[in-house]
Amino acid sequence: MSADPDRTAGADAGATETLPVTEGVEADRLAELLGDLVRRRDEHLNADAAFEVHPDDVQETLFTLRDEAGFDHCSCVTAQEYDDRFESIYHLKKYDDPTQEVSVVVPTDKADPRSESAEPVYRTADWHEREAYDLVGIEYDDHPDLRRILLPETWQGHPLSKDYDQDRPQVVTLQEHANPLEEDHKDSESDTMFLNIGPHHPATHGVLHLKTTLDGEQVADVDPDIGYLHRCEEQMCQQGTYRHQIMPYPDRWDYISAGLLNEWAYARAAEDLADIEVPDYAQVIRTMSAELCRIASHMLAVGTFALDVYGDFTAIFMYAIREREKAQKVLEDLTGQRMMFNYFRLGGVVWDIPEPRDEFFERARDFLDGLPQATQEFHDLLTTNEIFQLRCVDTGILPPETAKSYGATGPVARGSGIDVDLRRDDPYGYYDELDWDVITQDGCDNYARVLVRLREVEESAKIIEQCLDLLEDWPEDDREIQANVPRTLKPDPDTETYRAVEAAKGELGIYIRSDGTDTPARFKIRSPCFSNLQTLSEMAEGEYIADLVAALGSLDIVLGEVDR
Amino acid sequence: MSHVSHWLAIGALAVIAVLIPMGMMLVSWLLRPSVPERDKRATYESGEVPTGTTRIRFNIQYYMVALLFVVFDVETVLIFPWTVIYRSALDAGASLTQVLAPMLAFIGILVVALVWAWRKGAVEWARSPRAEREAGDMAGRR
Amino acid sequence: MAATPLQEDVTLLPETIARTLGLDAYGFAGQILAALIGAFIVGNVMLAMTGVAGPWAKRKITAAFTDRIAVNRVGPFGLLIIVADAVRLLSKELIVPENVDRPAWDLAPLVVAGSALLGFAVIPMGNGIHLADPEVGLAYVFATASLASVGLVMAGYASNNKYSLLGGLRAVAQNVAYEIPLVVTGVSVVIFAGSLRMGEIVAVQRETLVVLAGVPIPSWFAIVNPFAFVLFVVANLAEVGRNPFDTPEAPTEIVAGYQTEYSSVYFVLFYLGEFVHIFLGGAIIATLFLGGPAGPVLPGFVWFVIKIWAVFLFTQWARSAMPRVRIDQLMEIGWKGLLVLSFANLVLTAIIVGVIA
Amino acid sequence: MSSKDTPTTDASTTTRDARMGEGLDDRFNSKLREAFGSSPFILTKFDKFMNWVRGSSMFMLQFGIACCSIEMMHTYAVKHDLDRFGAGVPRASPRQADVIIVPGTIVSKFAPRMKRVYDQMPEPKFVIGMGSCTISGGPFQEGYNVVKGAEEVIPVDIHVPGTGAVLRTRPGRGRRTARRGDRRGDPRDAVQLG
Repeated sequence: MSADPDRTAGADAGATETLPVTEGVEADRLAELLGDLVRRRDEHLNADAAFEVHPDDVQETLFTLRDEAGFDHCSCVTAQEYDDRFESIYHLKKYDDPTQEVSVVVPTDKADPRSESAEPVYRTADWHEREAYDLVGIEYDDHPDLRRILLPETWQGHPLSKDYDQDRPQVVTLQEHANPLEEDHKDSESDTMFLNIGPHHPATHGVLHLKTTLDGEQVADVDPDIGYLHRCEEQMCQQGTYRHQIMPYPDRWDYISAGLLNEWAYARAAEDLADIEVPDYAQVIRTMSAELCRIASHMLAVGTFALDVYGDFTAIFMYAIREREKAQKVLEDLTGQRMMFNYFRLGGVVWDIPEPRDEFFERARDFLDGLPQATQEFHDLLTTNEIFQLRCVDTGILPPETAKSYGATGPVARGSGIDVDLRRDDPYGYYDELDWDVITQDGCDNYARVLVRLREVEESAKIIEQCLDLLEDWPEDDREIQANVPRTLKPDPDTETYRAVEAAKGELGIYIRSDGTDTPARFKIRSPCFSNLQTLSEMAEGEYIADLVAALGSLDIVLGEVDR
Repeated sequence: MSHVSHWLAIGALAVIAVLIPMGMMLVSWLLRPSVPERDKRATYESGEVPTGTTRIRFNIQYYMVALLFVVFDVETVLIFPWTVIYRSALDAGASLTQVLAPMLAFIGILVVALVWAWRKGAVEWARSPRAEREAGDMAGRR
Repeated sequence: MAATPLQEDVTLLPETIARTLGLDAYGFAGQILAALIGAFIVGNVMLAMTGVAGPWAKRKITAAFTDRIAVNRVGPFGLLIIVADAVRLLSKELIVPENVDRPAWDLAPLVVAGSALLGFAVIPMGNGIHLADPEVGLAYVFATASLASVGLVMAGYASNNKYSLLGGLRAVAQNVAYEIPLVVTGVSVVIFAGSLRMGEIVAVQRETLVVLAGVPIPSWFAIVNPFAFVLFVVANLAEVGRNPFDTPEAPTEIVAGYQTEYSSVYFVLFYLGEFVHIFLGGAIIATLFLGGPAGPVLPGFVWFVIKIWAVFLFTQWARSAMPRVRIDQLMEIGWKGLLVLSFANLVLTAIIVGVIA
Repeated sequence: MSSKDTPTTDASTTTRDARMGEGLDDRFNSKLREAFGSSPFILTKFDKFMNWVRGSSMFMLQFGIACCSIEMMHTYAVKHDLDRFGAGVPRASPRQADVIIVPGTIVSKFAPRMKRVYDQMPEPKFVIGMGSCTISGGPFQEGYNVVKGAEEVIPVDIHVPGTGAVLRTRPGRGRRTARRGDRRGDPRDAVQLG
């Protein structure tokens, strides 16, 4: 597809003039800006402000916040049910400065949960609101396509609502699964062909279903259908206790070895909620191990992308897996597991670096020493390959404005030239003490995204190197791996927090609301892949089928995280 | 060896080329189980039930290529006899222009045809107007 | 170099058979029998080669390129995998999917497997293994080699599967686009040889081109006209549908292309046909450009096998190292690149030969 | 061979019974085998040979679901190299596959699709359930959307326990599945033996 500049121009392109920011006063300014729209102000942990608005004022409020206050990133929509009301929370951020957050809380009537859709403001709200409808049961007026997203069309009830009876059998017969498009005249009397790509298809990286309409070799329309791996992660986390029972689940969101990055997302949110201070030594270990995970994850991303473009289990795929094996070996030494690490604990990590420490450091350094050569090999085989460039440069274009509107983060956003990285912009762990760079590429195409991942591997290696130095020189009597955390955590009732970390795929955020018990009342996962995957139709429509596959590969989605 | 025997041998190979696959089919017929199940015969489409048939009016691009091929293939066949006698004609004393010029003219016409097809965009994979429109719509919505 | 016919001293395989077995006495019936025996030998040689290549060599070669070992548990070097794979595939259930277009669906694998074998009739393999040598040898080879695309489009259409349909159409579009450059480059060789007879093309290449440091360099057309050689190898890659031109099968796009719905013996036939096709491509390259069975020390047939395996190795190398091009890029490379270059090559060859001669 | 004389095992489930039915198992039968039926000696040798064939060479279905599929990819790749056992050719189309590895949690939306793909595979076909999610739903068992084990949908021959199951043992086991599974013509035994 040609990178037509007109295509990218849009209303939100002008959303650059930001209010002058001053700490603390910001919330008041916003309140002033919104004026009568605000019914009540709320204090959410971390969010500078939480404004309660009327269900019919959602679009107006969000437009104001987006265009006049510069909140161009709708990172998440959380829906939940209270005893007396339903509530949708729009978590807004700025791409320029993710530390500035504002939550727009939209309470709706219990009997008829209905509010205005935010889709015209933020494209990403499309799927988020569908999910809210699907799981909680809030309906959104004005929504272009409000139907179930994660559960089958035939599902009865909304599983995260309070009156849902889980034991009622859901009889979904094969007949009812019969193709709902049967009546659709997509193929009669036209040149187009309706083709299902997935859920069992080698290119979909799991169980994604792409409803594709082809015109010859070109994709006329693509509609990603997700939910084939919806494992009720949020329900699982809402049933688990803060202290121990939740931590194993994050490993399975983004299962491509990014386990520790996910664990950190939960750890960060929960530590915030319970006011736990993590010792520096543990932070360094966390930083190091998380970056190892990032390398492993990016290696697989590059490998499978090569698989999509090359078409077979070729050398580049195998070499990528080889590097992954090495990273996994180091992680296995550290955590005792190859994939499902379960290594972080609230307030630190579960154990120290294994004895003999020298051996571990040596192994880690061996891996790092081999890495430049390996990445060079990838550049030789992949990025400098002319056919590869032919295939990837200027295909799967994702203009920055579109990416922002869809809430794209991580390498996908950075490949579109959006300079955003929570490790730097909203520092956590030990990142702000270390010397590394955020990689961005302006290509906006498949090639740029692959390049970002490859470069990020090098940056991660730099971080690990520095962490290893720190750990080696750390005084022996100061190696505190866990803060003192009470055995049972019971945060105060009605405290809420939304916290995000930079996972391998982008902004992985956790919203937790506590109700005073030892399990969360609402546990919402903001998955980067969920938002990133939404951009697929922007990237692929009008392109060739091969580019659709390549674009999907370059998004590097993992269905465990998309569907949760 | 006579002409006949050449083609006899080729015919013999044709027989063998059919017999070998047939033999394999026979072996397979002997060896394979048969468990007829209704759903086993369903057309595979990534685990979904296919919508619509495959017998549809299909994008014209494939036929364009085929048409072009027919034109060029017939022309290439005409080049064959020329290449065969080219050297012997030269050896027999024909001048270079005499043997080369007609074929150059012929290939020249072919090249002109190719250039024409090229300019017309026939050798490019046509972008489907419908797909373009959809892409445009997406962009327009922004 | 003079284009004198060097053909006469070569005896063809059926003749040899007829003489050794004394079949001459039976007249025409004897001839037929001799031809059949010869054809049987040639057919089985090719079958044996694909048998080794398909289940075993392919894996071993790919493994070598990807840092693995591949089959090593079944028999020495895992060689028994050939038996295991063959019997296991044949003993799978044959599924005839709904709504297939029956005669075409059954015929397609036969056409694909059979057509590739047919081409070997005119290939001189050395040591007298040469079935027939008609005047139109080269044209015949190209004709049979392109028969396979009929089979592919049949398979694609008859399967009533959308992936198959796309695969079949892609296969035929691709084969058709690369057929012309292939043929035009092929005939540029004929300008040197002055004959379409395969035996003669090989014979011409036997002459010494130059003597370098006491080593005679034969006038293989790969050495005489390396440009044509490269063009031909590339076009051949596309003809046999191997990376970077494997769009008809592209597993990550259209699952398995035209063979998506085929199981059991039909799948074996496709698989076999594909490999025979690669070998046929290799045989054509060897005959046209690498002097056929010519080579020092070793017997001719061994050299011939080495050469076609070298081509096979090359296709596998390309497969493990090269990305696949997109269908529109494929067309552009074919029509705008290779076709133009092959015409240029033809004209240049003609001029150079004309000037030198 | 017929499973009549085999002691029935408690590993059988309704799914499997529904699928297998009573009496002679057609999955390993063939015309040739029936012809050998009158001469037990040849029949035994033939069965042994076919078991060896099925155990030594397998085409896996390219079938990734969840976490375990990552480990499955590792099993194909450089370190474990499943191809050593003759099983390293993943096929994308079920028509050409022998073994389906179910590597992850089955949820309500995916179960019918998985069944469909399984159905489309030609006989004899084998199923390896990988990880605890396919055995019982694993850590997600209590989820409203999770199918409590692949066994509810398709008959599983081998279960590999663990979550994010470590597959170092699997190649050998998978190979034994086919052998043990069809030695008695009844994959039920495979569950116990494998």
